[in-house]
Amino acid sequence: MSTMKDFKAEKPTWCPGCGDFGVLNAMQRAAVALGLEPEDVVVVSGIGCSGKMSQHFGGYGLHSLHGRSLPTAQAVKLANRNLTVFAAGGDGDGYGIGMGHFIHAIRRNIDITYIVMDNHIYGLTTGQASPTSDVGSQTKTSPRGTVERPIEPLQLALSERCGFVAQAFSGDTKHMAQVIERAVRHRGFSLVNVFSPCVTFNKVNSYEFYKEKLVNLDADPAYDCHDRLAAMRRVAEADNLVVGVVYEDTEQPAYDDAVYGYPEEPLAHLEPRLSDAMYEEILATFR
Amino acid sequence: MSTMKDFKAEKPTWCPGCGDFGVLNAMQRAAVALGLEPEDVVVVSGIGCSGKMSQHFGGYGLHSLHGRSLPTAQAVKLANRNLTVFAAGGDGDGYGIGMGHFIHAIRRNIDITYIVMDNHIYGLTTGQASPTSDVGSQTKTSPRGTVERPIEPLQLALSERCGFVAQAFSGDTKHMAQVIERAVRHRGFSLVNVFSPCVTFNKVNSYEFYKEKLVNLDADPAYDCHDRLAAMRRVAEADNLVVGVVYEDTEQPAYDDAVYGYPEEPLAHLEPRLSDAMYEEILATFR
Amino acid sequence: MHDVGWKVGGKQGEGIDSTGEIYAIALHRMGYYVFTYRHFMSLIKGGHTNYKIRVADEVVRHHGDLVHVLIAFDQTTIDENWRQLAPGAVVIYDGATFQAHLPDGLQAHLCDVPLTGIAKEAGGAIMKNMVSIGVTAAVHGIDPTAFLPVIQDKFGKKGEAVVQANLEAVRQGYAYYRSHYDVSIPMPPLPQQRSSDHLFISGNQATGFGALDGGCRMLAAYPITPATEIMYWLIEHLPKQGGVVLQAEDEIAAVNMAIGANYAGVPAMTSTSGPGFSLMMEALGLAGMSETPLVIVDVQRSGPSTGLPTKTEQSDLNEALYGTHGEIPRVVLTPRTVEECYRFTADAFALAERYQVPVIVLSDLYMGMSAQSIDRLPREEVTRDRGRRMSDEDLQALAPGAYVRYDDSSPTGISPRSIPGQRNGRYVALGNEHNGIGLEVEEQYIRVAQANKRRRKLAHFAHQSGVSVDGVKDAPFALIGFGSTHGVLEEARAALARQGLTIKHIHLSRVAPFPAEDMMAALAGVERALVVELNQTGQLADLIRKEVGFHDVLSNCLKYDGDPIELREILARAEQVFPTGVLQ
Amino acid sequence: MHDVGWKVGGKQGEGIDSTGEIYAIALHRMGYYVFTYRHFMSLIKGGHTNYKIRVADEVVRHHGDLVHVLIAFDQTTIDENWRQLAPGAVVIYDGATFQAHLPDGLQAHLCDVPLTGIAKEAGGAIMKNMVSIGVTAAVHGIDPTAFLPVIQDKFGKKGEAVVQANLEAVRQGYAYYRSHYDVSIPMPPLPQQRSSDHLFISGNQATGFGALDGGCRMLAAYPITPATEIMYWLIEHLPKQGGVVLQAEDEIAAVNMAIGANYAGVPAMTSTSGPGFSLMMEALGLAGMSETPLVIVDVQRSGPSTGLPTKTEQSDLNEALYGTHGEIPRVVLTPRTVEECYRFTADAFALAERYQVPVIVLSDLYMGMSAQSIDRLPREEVTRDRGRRMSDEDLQALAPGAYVRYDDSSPTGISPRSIPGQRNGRYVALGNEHNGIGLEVEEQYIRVAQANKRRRKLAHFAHQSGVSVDGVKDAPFALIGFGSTHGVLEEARAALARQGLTIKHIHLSRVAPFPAEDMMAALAGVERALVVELNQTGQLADLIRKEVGFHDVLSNCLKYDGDPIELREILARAEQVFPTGVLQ
Ligand SMILES: Cc1ncc(C[n+]2csc(CCOP(=O)(O)OP(=O)(O)O)c2C)c(N)n1
Ligand SMILES: Cc1ncc(C[n+]2csc(CCOP(=O)(O)OP(=O)(O)O)c2C)c(N)n1
Ligand code: SF4
Ligand code: SF4
Ligand SMILES: [Mg+2]
Ligand SMILES: [Mg+2]
Repeated sequence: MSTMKDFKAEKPTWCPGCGDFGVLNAMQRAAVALGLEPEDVVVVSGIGCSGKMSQHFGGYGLHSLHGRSLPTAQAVKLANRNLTVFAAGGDGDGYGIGMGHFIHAIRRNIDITYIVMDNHIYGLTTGQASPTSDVGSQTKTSPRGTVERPIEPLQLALSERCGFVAQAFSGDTKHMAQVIERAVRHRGFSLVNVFSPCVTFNKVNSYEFYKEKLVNLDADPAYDCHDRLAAMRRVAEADNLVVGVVYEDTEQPAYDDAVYGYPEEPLAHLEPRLSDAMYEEILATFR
Repeated sequence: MSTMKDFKAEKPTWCPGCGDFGVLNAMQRAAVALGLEPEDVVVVSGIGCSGKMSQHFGGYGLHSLHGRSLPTAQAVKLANRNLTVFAAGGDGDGYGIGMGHFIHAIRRNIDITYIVMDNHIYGLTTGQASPTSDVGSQTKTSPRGTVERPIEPLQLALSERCGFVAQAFSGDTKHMAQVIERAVRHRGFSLVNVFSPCVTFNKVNSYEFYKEKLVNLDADPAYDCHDRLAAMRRVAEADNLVVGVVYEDTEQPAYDDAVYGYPEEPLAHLEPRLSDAMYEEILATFR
Repeated sequence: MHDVGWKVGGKQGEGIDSTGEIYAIALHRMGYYVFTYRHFMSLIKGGHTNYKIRVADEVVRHHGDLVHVLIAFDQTTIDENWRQLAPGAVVIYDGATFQAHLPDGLQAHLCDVPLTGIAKEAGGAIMKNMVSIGVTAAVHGIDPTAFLPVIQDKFGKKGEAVVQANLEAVRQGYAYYRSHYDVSIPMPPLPQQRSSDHLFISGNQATGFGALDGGCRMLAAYPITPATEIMYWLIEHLPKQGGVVLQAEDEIAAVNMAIGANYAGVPAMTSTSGPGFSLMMEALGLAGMSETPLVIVDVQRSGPSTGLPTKTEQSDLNEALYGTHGEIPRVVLTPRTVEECYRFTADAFALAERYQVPVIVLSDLYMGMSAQSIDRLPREEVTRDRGRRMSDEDLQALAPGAYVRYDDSSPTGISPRSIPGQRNGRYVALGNEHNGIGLEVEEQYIRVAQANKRRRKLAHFAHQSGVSVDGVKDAPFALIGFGSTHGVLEEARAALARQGLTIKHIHLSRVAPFPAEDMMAALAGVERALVVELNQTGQLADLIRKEVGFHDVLSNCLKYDGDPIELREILARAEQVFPTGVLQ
Repeated sequence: MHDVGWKVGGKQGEGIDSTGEIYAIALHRMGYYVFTYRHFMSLIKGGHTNYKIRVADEVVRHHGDLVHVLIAFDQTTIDENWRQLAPGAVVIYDGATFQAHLPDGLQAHLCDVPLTGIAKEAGGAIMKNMVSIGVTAAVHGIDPTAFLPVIQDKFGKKGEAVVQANLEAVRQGYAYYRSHYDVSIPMPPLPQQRSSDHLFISGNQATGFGALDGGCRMLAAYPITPATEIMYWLIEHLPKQGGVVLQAEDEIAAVNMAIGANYAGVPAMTSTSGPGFSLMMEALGLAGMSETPLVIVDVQRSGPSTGLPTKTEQSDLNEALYGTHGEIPRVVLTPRTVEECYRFTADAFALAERYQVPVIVLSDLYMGMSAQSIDRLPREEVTRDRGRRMSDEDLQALAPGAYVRYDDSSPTGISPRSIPGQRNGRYVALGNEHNGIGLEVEEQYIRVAQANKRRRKLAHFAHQSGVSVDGVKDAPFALIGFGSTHGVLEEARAALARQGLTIKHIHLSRVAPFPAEDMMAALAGVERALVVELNQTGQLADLIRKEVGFHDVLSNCLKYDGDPIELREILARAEQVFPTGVLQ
């Protein structure tokens, strides 16, 4: 059985107090709770402070390009279905430059877990407006306040019938770990949007801000996380300030279960050799 | 006053019966109804059969890249607010490769009208699966049926609080013209998704298919197109098979109304010269 | 060699392609060598399209300049193609559809045949194509029953009645021509020896087949002409091998998917054409930096930008060589033939894994879409290598955490990979500069060590590709090309040699790593060389200048109108460049 | 020239930059010429960072190899920087924080100053930076009150108390050093003549300013180090001119936005660095094909891939020259100085509009982020041109619909543009091959005519950029470089000349269209040339080989560890390459 220690790598380089520490911790806890071996976990990250997750989590890592964690992660999973695959990145990475891949990853429904460290800011590039910045946010690229409406990650995911939609908060890593655990257990694409404060460049969306405002749906016995339209309404009414599993639908087949010819055994374990017989069979089609 | 003739260009090269003829016709009708001059209209298109719209509509045209009509069109509008700017393209163009720009164009809310000729197929490349293809669609790239869930353009737009969301059908160009007219009048980003049958490569989503199934919300006096959450529910319940104005919100400021320093006069009309006084003023900041 | 050119032309959507294909396959099965070329437009219906077949008694690598029989479904077909008519050519048209006219003084036989009328009688107007094949058979004196097997293949699943009706259409076309016209154009003699394989295959098919045989088990791609056929081929064949084809949302996703799969231990590639290739430039750098194997097939089309999507060109050479910011090691293969499309694509996977670099296979529309007869595929020549890998035992033998993925002390620069899932093999693959285990670092000495490691990998690159020299080894004159022009350049060399020129043909089947020594040797003693390439700026000539010089020796022969180059175009340019005294 | 090097180093987040900046601005305002260089890491807190200032009595174009005063906030600063210490240098550290040690035998003075202690007394620990400036002032004998104006500027809005406290911190630092140490390092003499302007400006600021002055009214960009500063600068200044800065969702959107705005008649650009530049390759082709003006500024950083995001390099040259599939005309400017950052960026808009082509300005992190003192900006040299346009009258004079946007009969290849909104000026701008009015066509002769038209446009390109030659015109030895290395290469040339070598310095401020004739002339008679560039493969040397040959003459001097090149590195390599007999 693996322990927290097994999922630790070098000391993280984030600023002291950064919300991403909490995310790392929750991922590690979830991995332990799931009984995973470090070598069976791949974290594919984009570029950003959050993108360093692939270096800080003690599994295999693929630190891809800005905005490209999702296509890369989907392929890793398809290549080896035995692996537990996380895609991880920031709000800019995932909902800015990576938006197209986000929607398409939901549609495709490959069994990976996507963790977005949503700090409403571009951290690594030292504080520009992000697609989740609230209207009026003052940042280095919006000294007079942003005018674009923020991205609504949960609503978008729900619209596309994402089979697992959840939100968590770096101020409560225990709860986040539970959410991530459920996300990993879900077969198909799962989204966990995390409010992960950037203590250096975003003084508004702080720990205090969230502590005051967040409502935990998991703690609400009246909340039914299987009603998609109700979920959309609830998220809208709460102005997106909820945590917990917002929606889960276990009926939709994951891509790997649905796609023709996909083998039981991990692709990565098959010797990619064409038999002579098969070669001849194909050759015959050219005669 | 311009007439239909003024908005005609060379003879379109679409296949006889292609739904895009209807879209062209409706756009031309709307332009006439709006009293536009051809030279004040710019159609920015992507690549696809639908992308030829910029060549077939008799205004200024910008036939951009596959998936890039939206960023290009937004800049055209910002460059000259006197112009009426259409972005136009296909489902692959707009919701496949162009998906990221789509969501961000909604957020940014620049005053353009986006017309998607949604034929559930890649037409110009002769019949591959498109992001709006229904699950199980058999195409050249999905001989055994697609497994991805289709894109939900209206739901996505509603999720992002798009200020004008509508759908139309090439089988009813008169209605489509009305919808487009309203879309153009709306200040801010407007989406008109059009069911525009590809008679050559999609035998399923045909004129007949839609004629049978579509419900016209504009004709439903009980339908309130100002209630966003209700709109989401209605679209979901009708399995997206509605036409008409699904949602309109006139309260949100368009980008050009909100962004700091943006001049009344079209940018394109200002002589881009820096006065000596201003030059000196700036120079002083470097001393 | 004996050869004959045949062409059918009409409007897009009229079944031109299938007519040509049926005829080509029939001839191929008779034992001929055929080379086909499809001319089509970037719109779905209407617009001129044609299908050219060159038939010969030995392998041909070019569609040929001349047309001996032209089936014209409209006047446009004549207008667009009369320049290629051989003296005495037969032009078939249907006088009930349009009144054909040829330019004054052109020596050709215009034969009016009621193609549609005959077709209707045989069972339906759409069979006019089959009628025209029958007419062709009559012109050439081919027994119409020779078409039965192909017709069976093509229409068999529609039922015996359809098969018979089509065969009847062929027969009637044959009979009509026989009874009304007596011009006949003899076919080449049937080839003496015929290879046991004798395959009819296009570059795109061969590329797909090569990928499959080379170990590719994932293709992630986005549709684009003229590369989509590779996708189709693999969609049909990969799942049977447990492999998967992913239609990505765009080319950026596609290439990153290919990287992800390779990282996870599955040979994977992406196939595309120019516009998609340009979108892959950032990811190309990631593969290079993270030392992840990657195969990209670029089936070039006419650029720039959207360009001429259904036309051919060799103008992505520069981007293949120099695309992406910063510097990475890369391999760029430029197959000369469909056989090399097969072998190089197969090899690409071995090379990508052996050197842990991106490998680009540069094909083009002309080679990709031209189906042709060949003798056999060189399966035994395929390089098979999964590269240096840590076995589970290797890893277990190390102290926990002691595995150094990017070990820069490796003399070859190549350090063995581990694959996710392997115990004690953890590391991070990344696009940032990094230390041995894949952590971001900025120390100058590590950066330099890692950059040198990456560069070192190709210092001793070895692969059966590079420079080929045909003709007189120490000739003072040379033709030079790369990729798909090999066939036509061989014909040009032969023609020039026949005219008395002492000439050789230098051809590149690989441009990176550049085979500089071999090129130097090939160019030694050459007084004048004509670099033939299908682009506007002479990218290959520039590459040679950069690598080995010879500025004063090289002249350009450029073609960039979208069509494949013709033999006579090369010869006309050769006449300007090589000493005219020699040529008469 | 007299100069002195100063450096402050510590952890990221400790205020190193602002310390350096305050000191630099103070010296600049005193009348000195300063050149600054920021060393920082791609993480937000922790990690070593430092700020180097070279102070001189005349314009300097390089941060200099040597450090005479080092303020070390930690031992890492000493470890990372001792190699640069000049003999007799003063190293200031705070013994209360760490016990500093220097390598054995190093000739330098370690001075323990209770920086934090003094700061606390003056009002707060964060003022240790100001204390260290005071100490520096003492080492150099600068009156501490000289810092008042800068302190006022920096802290004025926080109130007079804060200003006074900071000034006090400076004074106390000064006093402490004076009373405890007596090593002093003289400042260079104050420059005699001082320009009336005497500006302190970085390449990125100059680029922003140039854009504004050159007519740019829209910037669409996506944040990326080290280009984001251009965005910041224009966010501050564009709105005042009615212009707008769009933060795009990605670089693909950004560049397409710039194309859209230019099409609609507004000079627009995008600014980025390597990874973003790679994403723009497809759109680059669209601008080229549709003949839409476009300006792209690429502030190069260390690649490939994500590379070293906060380090410098000149390795995007190849992509700037050859990126995008197919072939387009393009202009690539490589400013040598901040003045040229300003002028070339301004000119880029004129050139883009005049030739209707994309113009790429290749800057780099070193030039972009190094603020420095210069005499003035060459405003009067800026090219101002809106290009050939159809006036409303021109268009009215034509028959309806008779305007031919892409008139291929134009002898210069340049055909006047219309702008949306103009009556009778309709056309379609597009990436497909097209006819005169912008409709897709595939006719070969139109394709060729249009391709030739596009190519012709740069045949008579004229711009004040290209090849500069300094030193002995007919020298047998040469240093060659491009872009930001001009300053250090001038110093190298001077040093080599002092050593007795007859040498010149050839420098490229434009690489496309390549100034081949001038380069030929500059290289004529050169026996050996050292091509100095900040990349691994020698991209500039390759370009020269390709364009003009001289394979045997050119040697490489390459640096690719992320740091700017030092004078001594060039000299060491020069010693290997140039006849050693001459050098002693
Ligand atoms: C193609 C590309 N464009 C831009 C960048 C520069 N860049 C690095 S991280 C980043 C944004 C980071 O913001 P976010 O994704 O929210 O992550 P955070 O740092 O806030 O965790 C940007 C723009 C890049 N590396 N690559
Ligand atoms: C970057 C890039 N990738 C691929 C293509 C090839 N391509 C042209 S149109 C098209 C899809 C067309 O589908 P859609 O957008 O639905 O338009 P339709 O033809 O159906 O109207 C594709 C994939 C391209 N031109 N550019
Ligand atoms: S800058 Fe913000 S997001 Fe980045 S490490 Fe620091 S606190 Fe975290
Ligand atoms: S292929 Fe389909 S979408 Fe394209 S023109 Fe024909 S009918 Fe229309
Ligand atoms: Mg963020
Ligand atoms: Mg479509």
